[in-house]
Amino acid sequence: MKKALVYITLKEGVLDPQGKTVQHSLDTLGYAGVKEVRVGKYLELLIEDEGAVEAQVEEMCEKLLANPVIENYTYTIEEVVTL
Amino acid sequence: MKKALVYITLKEGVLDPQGKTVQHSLDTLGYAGVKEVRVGKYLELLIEDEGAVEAQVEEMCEKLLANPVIENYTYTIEEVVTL
Amino acid sequence: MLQEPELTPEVIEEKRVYQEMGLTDEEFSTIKEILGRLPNFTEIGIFSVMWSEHCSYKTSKPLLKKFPTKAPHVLQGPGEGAGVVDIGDGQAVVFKIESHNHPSAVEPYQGAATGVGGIIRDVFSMGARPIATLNSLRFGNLTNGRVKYLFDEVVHGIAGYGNCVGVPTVGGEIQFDDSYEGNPLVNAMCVGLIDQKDMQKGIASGIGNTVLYVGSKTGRDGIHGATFASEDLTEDSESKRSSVQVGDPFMEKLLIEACLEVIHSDALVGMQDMGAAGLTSSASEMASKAGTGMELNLDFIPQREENMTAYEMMLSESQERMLLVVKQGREQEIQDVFAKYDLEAVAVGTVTDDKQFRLLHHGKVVTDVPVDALAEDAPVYYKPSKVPSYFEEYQAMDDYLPQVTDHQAVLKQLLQQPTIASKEYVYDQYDSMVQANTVLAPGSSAAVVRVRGYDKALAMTTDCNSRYLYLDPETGGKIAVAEAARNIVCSGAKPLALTDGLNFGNPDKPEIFWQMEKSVDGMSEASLALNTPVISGNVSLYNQSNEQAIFPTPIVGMVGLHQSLKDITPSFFQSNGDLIYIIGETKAEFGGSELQNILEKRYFGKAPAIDLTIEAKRQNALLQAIQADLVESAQDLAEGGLAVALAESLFSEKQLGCEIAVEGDLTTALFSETQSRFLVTVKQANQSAFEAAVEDAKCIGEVTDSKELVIRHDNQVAIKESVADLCDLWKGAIPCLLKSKA
Amino acid sequence: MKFAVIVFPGSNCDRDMYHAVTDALGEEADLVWYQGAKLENYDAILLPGGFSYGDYLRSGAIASTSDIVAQLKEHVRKGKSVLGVCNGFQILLESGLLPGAMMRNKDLKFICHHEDLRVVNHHSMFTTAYEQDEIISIPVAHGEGNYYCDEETLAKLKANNQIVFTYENNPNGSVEDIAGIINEAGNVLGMMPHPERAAESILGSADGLKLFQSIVENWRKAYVTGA
Ligand SMILES: Nc1ncnc2c1ncn2[C@@H]1O[C@H](COP(=O)(O)OP(=O)(O)O)[C@@H](O)[C@H]1O
Ligand SMILES: [Mg+2]
Repeated sequence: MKKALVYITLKEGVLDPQGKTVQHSLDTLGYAGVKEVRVGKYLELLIEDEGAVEAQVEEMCEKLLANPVIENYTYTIEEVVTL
Repeated sequence: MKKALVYITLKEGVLDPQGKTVQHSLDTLGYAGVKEVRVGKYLELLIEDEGAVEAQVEEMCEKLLANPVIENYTYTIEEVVTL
Repeated sequence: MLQEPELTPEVIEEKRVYQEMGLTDEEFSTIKEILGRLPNFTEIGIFSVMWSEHCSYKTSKPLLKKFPTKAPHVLQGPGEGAGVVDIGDGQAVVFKIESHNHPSAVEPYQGAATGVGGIIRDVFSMGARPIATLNSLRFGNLTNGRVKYLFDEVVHGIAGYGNCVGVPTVGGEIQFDDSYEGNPLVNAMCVGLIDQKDMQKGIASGIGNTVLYVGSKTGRDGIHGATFASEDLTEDSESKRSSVQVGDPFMEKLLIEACLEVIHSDALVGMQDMGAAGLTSSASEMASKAGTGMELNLDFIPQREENMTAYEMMLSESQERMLLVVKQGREQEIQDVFAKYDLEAVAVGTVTDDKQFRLLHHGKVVTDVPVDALAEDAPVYYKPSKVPSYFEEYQAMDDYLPQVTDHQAVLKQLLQQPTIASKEYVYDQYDSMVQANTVLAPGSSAAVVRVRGYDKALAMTTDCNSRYLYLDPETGGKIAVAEAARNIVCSGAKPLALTDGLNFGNPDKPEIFWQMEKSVDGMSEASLALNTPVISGNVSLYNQSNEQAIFPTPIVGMVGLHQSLKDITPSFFQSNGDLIYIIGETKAEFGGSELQNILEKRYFGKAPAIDLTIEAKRQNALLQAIQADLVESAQDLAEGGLAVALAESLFSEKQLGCEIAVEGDLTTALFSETQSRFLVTVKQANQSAFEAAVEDAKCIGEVTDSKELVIRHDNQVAIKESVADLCDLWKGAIPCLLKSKA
Repeated sequence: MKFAVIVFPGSNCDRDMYHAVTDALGEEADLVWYQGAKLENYDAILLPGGFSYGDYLRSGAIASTSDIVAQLKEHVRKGKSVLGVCNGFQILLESGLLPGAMMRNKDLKFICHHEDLRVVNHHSMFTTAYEQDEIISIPVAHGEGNYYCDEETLAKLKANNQIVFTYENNPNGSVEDIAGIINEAGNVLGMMPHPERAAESILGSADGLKLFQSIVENWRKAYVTGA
């Protein structure tokens, strides 16, 4: 078993209304030091290891998990240690 | 300047309708090896460093960024190198 | 982003850089003449967006002039953010339709969402509270994986934006045909309500007055969106992805509330949204309309990204931005209102008397051009037009007569055609009830929204059967207007006026331009005949992908007025024992019909004929019968003919059935798409009064409580089906197609 | 009786709530902007539906951090009533005035239509005008109405009779078909369906009116001498 950790973020220059609103709200709460917030997604996928997990994850990101028009993605893959 | 990377995940035991749907779509696309998907949030915060950034991030997670009833959070803090 | 050194005027001319921006050699020469010098980079950018088809209507202007636009009840025709119609009691209804086709083809969620946002801004910038939106969508066939994705995401985007801003999405239509496969259509219509005394205009009058900028900061998104909308979609479109704009419905909601508060201040002179071509078009149009000039200092423009150039700021299409002109010295009052909503209203310029559009950036004049050259003096083209050979071929054909043996099976098949099938999957995702005024929600012929506090309501609909327009654009154009009016009348309202969304292929092709001309002719004639002038609209051209043009699709958005709430009439059958009438005779007309689609997988022959005098007469008679309380339910006959209309009239929670008898050719009686027909139910007690009021109505049967649809022909049962079974097929069709593997 | 309808940035059912109270119910109400508000003079507080702060981050999360929530808590402590509908319910959960949390609907889609609800507790101050187990038709309109709480909380809700409304055909995946719950003291009700959209029969149902009538009736009994 492998675990893929996928991070999806908005491309630079793409407006992030959610991040902007969160930043504003943190400011109101007294955290004036927070200059920018960007909100993305974090996915954990549990995958049966039949080889080629990395290539599969890459494909899944392209096809479904991320929207390549406005989002970037990165991922790392971990071994799942079962006892 | 510091950058806080905040990862918010659903607690174990809390059903994740979004994760289930993603897993189902991946299955339909032919990725039968994907056994489970959990969808969380990934936030990047740019914070002016006046000391105590870590304590601040902890507080922000508690107060606003995560909902302790259903979510866990972790974070890492990086130095932002400006040229 | 790296700062490239800006191209010099000489290089722009020499390398014909303007061509990449969509300007022709002749247009460039004209600009040189107007300025008496070479334009710089910012200036040429400004001209290119203002003279794009999307902003200047350079090819469609001569056609738009043909539309009837005046009537005593029209308070504002085309030319402002939206049209305005008197509805009595000092109130008015404001509406317009807008397309967002190309952005939706590239990024369907955001494309559709920002389309909704844009049309809502057009309405509240007039000072009206948005009370409803509708949307008219066209896609390829749902068997294609990419089409499914586009469909789902467009719907999702409309819901995501519309639900959040709190304007109910009350209606619309969706059709599926191959011609839209690479180029879907997403047209959104917004309806607003206003007290006539609050009407605002987008003008910059009063020399010395201050220009305020409100809303989202300007980023590099959507640069050249207007130009993008004025080209064919190609493989290349993918690489123009920098054009994608992201909507912020929360910001829009704050803007709605703040702007509607600000209109009550006499410090406000004019207000306009920044739509296509952003700051450039809103600023220059406001000045041009007022006969003034404007000077903006770009250093003050709120910017989201660093090191933005004048060119980028002026061409950005960042969403949720408004431009206001306020009286000099009274800026603070206006700024205070916005501050309540956490919005900053920033002074960015002044109104001048020299009719120049002047921009300063970093202490330098970066643009200085005559305002009128941008707006009013844009070039106008009279494109060549040519009758397409397919049209002549179709007109010469014998009438198409379909061969059907199993009518029951065909009815089931028709009900499952995506264009006819239930759209509940879609509208269940829309908040159709927020504002608590929706009387008839999606699913009825026309949506009905009451006017709170008065005994009146507004009916609204969008319609366009583009198959008929493909076969015969003039007839099809008439039908589009007539069908919209029929839907309004069936709901019990009097049609008031219309807005049109003209979606066509590439007008440089003479056959396409011919389609445009003929469509507009047909629509104009019908608007006159039905007394529904055109008060606003939108033109979207170059809708084709890989050389295939869409069917001509001039969408009609229409609004009508219920003189009393008691006139509101449902499209579903109401009670056991009510008599069922068909108004208008039926001929064998199958060109462009859904039946032809099923049997032949293509459209050919003649479109159904329409006689506008008869249409107007029947609509009047039906409306009077409704107003005289003689009608229980009313529906027009459209795709799929009588059989489909009967079935749909039974798909409600009332659990009814019906039994009718038809004569003549069975296929014609059941499935023909002859125009100007209605299906109406009447209480038995009102039989003679109704028959006296509507002369060409014929009783064909009765509503029953059998929960079965029974159709007799020649003393035999031709169709007998459980209503629940038919309803399952009708409701399940679209979800089923979406689930099936591509 | 005087109602306050709290308006947050992004609330969009505030006017609907206001009209349900003033036009349909015939009581007094004010639309109260969330900043600078004084709640002492109101007998009942209504938190309307909509998308406060665009539903960004989590629905109701940002609104629940605003200053007015402290006043709301004081109002609740005094035993006065609070009704949160849809986004209002989400705000009550996020601020801890009600237990549990809201998740995305199980099909991940926004849903808008009438739902049949069962009144499972007609003893609350919000439901005395209904019959026990009465089935009522009230519209839902939400994307995040999938109520979640852990086993322990659920056991408590049941033991204290805090579940007030359940769905007959669960549309969103909520635990135990829960559509609305009250706090332990019984003076805070949160529900996803919109009673204010069901206050006039011309809009399809007037079943929501009895909820508002219950509030008024019980307030009169408690506070108006001789009533
Ligand atoms: N097809 C049309 N029929 C009638 N009026 C139209 C049509 N197309 C555009 N108009 C009118 O021309 C004006 C400019 O339209 P448009 O450029 O779409 O406005 P905006 O920049 O506000 O989106 C509007 O008043 C609009 O109603
Ligand atoms: Mg406009």
